[in-house]
Amino acid sequence: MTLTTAFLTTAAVLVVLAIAVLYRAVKGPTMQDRVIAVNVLGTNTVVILALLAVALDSESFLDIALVYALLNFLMAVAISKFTVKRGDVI
Amino acid sequence: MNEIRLGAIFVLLAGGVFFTFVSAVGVIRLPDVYTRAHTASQTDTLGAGLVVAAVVLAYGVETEVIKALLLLVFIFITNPTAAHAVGRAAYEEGIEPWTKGDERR
Amino acid sequence: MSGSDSIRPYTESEIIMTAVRIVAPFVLTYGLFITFHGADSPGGGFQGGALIGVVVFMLAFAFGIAPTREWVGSGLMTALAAGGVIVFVSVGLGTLALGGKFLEYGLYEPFLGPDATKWGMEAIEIGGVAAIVSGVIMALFFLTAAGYASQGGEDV
Amino acid sequence: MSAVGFALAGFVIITAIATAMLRDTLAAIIVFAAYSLGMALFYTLLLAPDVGLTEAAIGAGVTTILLLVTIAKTTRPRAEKVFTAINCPAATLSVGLVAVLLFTVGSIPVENFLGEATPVTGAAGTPGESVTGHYLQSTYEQTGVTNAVTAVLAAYRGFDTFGEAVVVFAAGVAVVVVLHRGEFL
Repeated sequence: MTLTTAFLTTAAVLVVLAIAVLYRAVKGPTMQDRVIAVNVLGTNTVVILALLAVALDSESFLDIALVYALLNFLMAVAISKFTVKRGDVI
Repeated sequence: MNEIRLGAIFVLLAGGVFFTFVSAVGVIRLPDVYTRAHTASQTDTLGAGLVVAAVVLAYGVETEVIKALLLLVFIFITNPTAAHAVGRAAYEEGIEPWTKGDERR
Repeated sequence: MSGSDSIRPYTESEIIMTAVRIVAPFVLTYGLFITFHGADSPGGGFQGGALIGVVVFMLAFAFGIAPTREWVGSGLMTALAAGGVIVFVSVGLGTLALGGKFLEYGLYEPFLGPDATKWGMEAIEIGGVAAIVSGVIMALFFLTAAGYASQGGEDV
Repeated sequence: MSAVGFALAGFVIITAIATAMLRDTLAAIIVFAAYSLGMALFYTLLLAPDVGLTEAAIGAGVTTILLLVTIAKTTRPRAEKVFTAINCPAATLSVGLVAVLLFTVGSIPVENFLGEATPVTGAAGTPGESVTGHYLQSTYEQTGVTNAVTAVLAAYRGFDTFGEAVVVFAAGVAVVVVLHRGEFL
């Protein structure tokens, strides 16, 4: 098993796990459940991008991964500041 | 690439996949928002950190390793903060924590 | 900290503010990096400008939208958006004035040296597209957050 | 098509259907963010990192937050049910459209979805071969930049980019006018 195969296999497993977490994003009874699920999905995406950067030998994927890691945080903070009761963002 | 480094990469990848799997199971199976936020912040951060550490090792001493290291640092800063924000929002909204005997939500 | 009966304003969390203080300067630097390095790696004016706009979103969500709007200022956003269009147009019209076609960068070689095409592209990517996109994204966010004003610019 | 590609295609399709079906607007926005995560990964996997970066910056960051601020200022419809009822004619139409589109892209070599030998664009035998080959070969000597995408956007198709930039500016001005604001507040 070469290193490239190992990284690609890990990426495939992480995508399957992401699909599983999607269940919580769609079903989640409260908004916070959905935000948590999307946050986990975002972390998985970042990790998959980093893995593909090594496996496909293109360092530019790391740029995208870095952008994603930062925007994922923004998304979670923004949605959690949207309070459902008042329907407002402070 | 020497044998020790290759072995370390495989171990880190296996550990990362294991912890990410645990966090996915937790997010799907745990009963309420707070427990899910807990698994999302801790287990998922650890899993992602281990896999990115494997990526850092695979790059070795190239210049690209700086981006991978930054990724590691920012995952460790942003992920728990996001979970904190979500948990706080759930508390502000008045969602009761799950206790033993309650129905699963 | 109970208060489940009454709706209180969302008080600021020290943890989020600290994290944003750490992360925001880095996002700004990274947006500038993507903008300036767009010629040799993925990215360019559009993506970099969007990231620079996102910095303001981050600050707004951590420190409140109204203070951030006052801190950024209406003038900066107008200057970025309108100034970007002006830079783009003047780079394009400059080649027309030199007797060429619109955006024919090669005509700048007497002034900028043999790399004139590269410098011309950098000018419209950095001074044009990135400025327009970042200014408009900030403006859209603050405008939407401020909401509809009935007449004469007053809040409803 | 590799395992990663298939799994990702499934992910994108599930999120797209869920976004269309969810009744709660906020939930749909959150799932749409997940959709854009998958889409950015997809573009990156197809070796289009510029598009992937755009999708990451705009789709995940800006769109989600602008939509969020918009529903904060308007209303958020509430409902007891999680999913909307399926509109049968519309669903049939969408499925038919997707089927037609799938037939038209039959010329894309799908086995090259992920792999070392994937040509960047315009593989031998495809209609785009001569054009893309020309850009990829002569970009550096003609413009002095190494990223062919930036070269095409800013030099070869500079006038189109000028139009796009002005459209973005016009969108900002239009929002100012629609919201009855006197300035970029």
